[in-house]
Amino acid sequence: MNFIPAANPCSGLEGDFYAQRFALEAHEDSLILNMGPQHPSTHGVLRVILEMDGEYILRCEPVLGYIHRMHEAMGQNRAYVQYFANMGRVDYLHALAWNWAWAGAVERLAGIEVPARAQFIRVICTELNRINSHLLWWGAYLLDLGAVTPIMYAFEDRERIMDILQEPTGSRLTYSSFRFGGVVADISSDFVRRARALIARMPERLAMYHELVTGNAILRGRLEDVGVVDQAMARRYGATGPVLRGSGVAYDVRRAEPYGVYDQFDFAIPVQDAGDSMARYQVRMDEIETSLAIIGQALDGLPEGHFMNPDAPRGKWTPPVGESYFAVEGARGKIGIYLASDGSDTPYRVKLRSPSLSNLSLFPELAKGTLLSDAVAILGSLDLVIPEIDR
Amino acid sequence: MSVLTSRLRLALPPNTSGQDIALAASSQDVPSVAGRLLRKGWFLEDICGLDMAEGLALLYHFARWDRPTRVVLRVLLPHGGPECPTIEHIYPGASWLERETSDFFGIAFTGASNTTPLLLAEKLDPPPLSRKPGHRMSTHRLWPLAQWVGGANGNPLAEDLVGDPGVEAPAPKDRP
Amino acid sequence: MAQAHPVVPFAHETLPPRLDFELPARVFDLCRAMSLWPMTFGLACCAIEMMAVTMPRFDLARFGAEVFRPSPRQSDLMIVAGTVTKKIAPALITLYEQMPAPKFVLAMGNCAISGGPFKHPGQYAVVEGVDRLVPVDVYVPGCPPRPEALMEGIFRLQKKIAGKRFWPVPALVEGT
Amino acid sequence: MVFSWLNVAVFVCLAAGIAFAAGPLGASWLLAPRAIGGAFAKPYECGMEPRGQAWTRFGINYSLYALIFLSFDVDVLYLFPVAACYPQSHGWGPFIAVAVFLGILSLAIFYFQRKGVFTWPRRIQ
Repeated sequence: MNFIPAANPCSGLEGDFYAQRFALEAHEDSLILNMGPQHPSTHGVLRVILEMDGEYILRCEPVLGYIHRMHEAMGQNRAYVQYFANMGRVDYLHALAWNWAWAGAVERLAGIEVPARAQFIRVICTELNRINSHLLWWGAYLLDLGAVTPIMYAFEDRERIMDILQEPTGSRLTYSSFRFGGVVADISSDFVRRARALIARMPERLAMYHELVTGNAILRGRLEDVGVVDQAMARRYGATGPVLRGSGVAYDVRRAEPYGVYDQFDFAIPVQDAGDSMARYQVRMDEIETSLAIIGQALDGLPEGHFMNPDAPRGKWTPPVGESYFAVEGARGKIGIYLASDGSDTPYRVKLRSPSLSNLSLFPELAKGTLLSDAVAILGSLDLVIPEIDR
Repeated sequence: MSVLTSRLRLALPPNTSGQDIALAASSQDVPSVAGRLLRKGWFLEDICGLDMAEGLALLYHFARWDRPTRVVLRVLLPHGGPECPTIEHIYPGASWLERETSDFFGIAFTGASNTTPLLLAEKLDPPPLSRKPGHRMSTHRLWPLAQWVGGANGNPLAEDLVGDPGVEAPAPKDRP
Repeated sequence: MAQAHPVVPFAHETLPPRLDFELPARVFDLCRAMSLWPMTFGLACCAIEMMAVTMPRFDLARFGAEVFRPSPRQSDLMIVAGTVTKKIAPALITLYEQMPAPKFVLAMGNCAISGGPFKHPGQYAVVEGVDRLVPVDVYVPGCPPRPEALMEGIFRLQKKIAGKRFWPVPALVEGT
Repeated sequence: MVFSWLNVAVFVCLAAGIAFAAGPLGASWLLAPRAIGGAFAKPYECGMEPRGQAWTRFGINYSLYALIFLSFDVDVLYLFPVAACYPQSHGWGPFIAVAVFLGILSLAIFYFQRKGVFTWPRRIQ
């Protein structure tokens, strides 16, 4: 089947399969451009084929799969406890949320109890990890918009949080330290002291970030009413997380489907109504404060006891037959794991619901007709992690 | 009691499954069920393929913003040529989920605007997540008969979900 | 269906300079070693550790390699930070061939060295090691390697280019 | 021809200028290794094979500066001789001539305005 339409003589540069298919409906003299896999503003290997009329995007189509690492196929031939290693690498910016989703799905299926202290440790570590993810998003987003210094500040705070989390989890990024029935290691008094020092220090750091960046006229000019998402559109695309809360819907899995001990804390869910990139920016910055509040309350109420259910299964183990679905609020949105078990020691089917995939599916409709620089601002405001999209 | 619910079967999965209501439908009814669920305010979480002994099962998970409930729509497709009508004209977010499921299970979604592989470099045969015939699990083990409540006709739960005999879902051609 | 190019190793060679003298070559090698310009080619988790190396705490700028160029035309070091899948292999080869000579490749992380945690029998998407595609100068193991490990990799590359290691070897610090 | 050291200085500076520009180019042409073959000559587009040539019709607002240059700088060029001999002229004739000349050239500005060269809308349909 010959893909090259006569309308656009290419003389030797036909592009690859996706570009040719995309060019079938292209206008006469529009430019087909690849914002391709290796691009500074796609935060990984996302490829977007753009049809450009000068500076404006007429039409665009994201092409995925450049970092597809077979997580779901590996789920079918891994023992249950071995799959935690994958969970640390699906979304390495908020790995503990995926750990929690996997631990929660199996605990719900097999009915494993999690002691109170382990629940609190999970909350503290996951919220610290969420702050880390938002800090990296903040630095990288402003790097996309052209401000080079904020990422230096963000990483300085990130390193502090990574030092704190390194002790109970053992790694900096790809955490796989949750187990069915608890966590791998207890948190020491040194961890608690350092976490309290962090909570004391972060508010004035955040005040400096707001003063340095949020009030900046250029940032407001670049972000306000760019990529406006209304609620109907968010529902049709299944967007969740800060993207949805930026459009005025206070949907947060920690409040909507409470898991662990989240119902014991009172925390506000930051919501903005404008629905544009500035609103999503504001929601994520407020979420850092929410996470700090949760950590403070969790540290105050940290009970004594086991950090791991003593009679929880270890190593190779066969759960009962059945299926279970567990949803967790990740930094990017609603993480869901559907697990079907046939009673053998490897899962029958593992389905990973990636929030970034649904958030990215908004992009073609948002970027239609905008300037290329605005499209980069929209892409950054969706806070994407490409390996989580490609799984 | 609309015509649609008479064709659906209802199941109440145990609370260990995190799913509150399960509707079993034939593949032709998927667009109309999805259309009514969208009108009722449900959003599509994900589309999950399952390679079972009786056939290729498709699970559509729907959830809501205001209530912590989850509805799963189960569709069983024959192993030979699994086909299912697309719902991308109702839920545009489903377009990628369907392409990914067709990558992994080889299901053809009729009426889909784009059928190129989403995640794979090229279509693999056999599809990566399909299992060998001997290792497939029976649907009766995963969804035992005890869960099935029977026909969805007249059942209050199903009625409030998809019972509204309102306007049928828009035809696949006119995209929103 | 016409798909990504077949995974063919790079088809390109480097001609020596027209005037090849010993002294200028050694001077140039020293300059190249002291100002490596890496190309931003972060694929997955290792990319975050690659970013962390250039940030204030680890500060690769002290060793001359902090200018991360987005385009291969202006870079002489390709840090493959992450998993190389079959779908991106042709792009990786194209990028390598588009870098001007002299160029170097640093395989960062187990995925780039040998497929890492995603290498298992029956895997269909990962190229097991980037040295099947392009010649690799330095391998930095780890999943992800700590920023110090990447800096050690940069030092080893500088030693390979300029023939001498300029920075002290960190003594193995006991007990702290 | 009267010879003076100024001539030598001029040529020396000229040679220095040429050497300053051509020197690095020549050195790199001679001393640098060369990468050839493969996709080296292909235009770089994020690792992908580009589609179509860049020789396509672009919007007018890209040639904004060329048009503005044309309408302002070129006519200033012609105003130099006018400025030289305008004081010696008398009557209204020369004034009207210059006004007509400038009027025609300023028509270009209205054309750009009408064509939307100065406006960059945030979003187009």
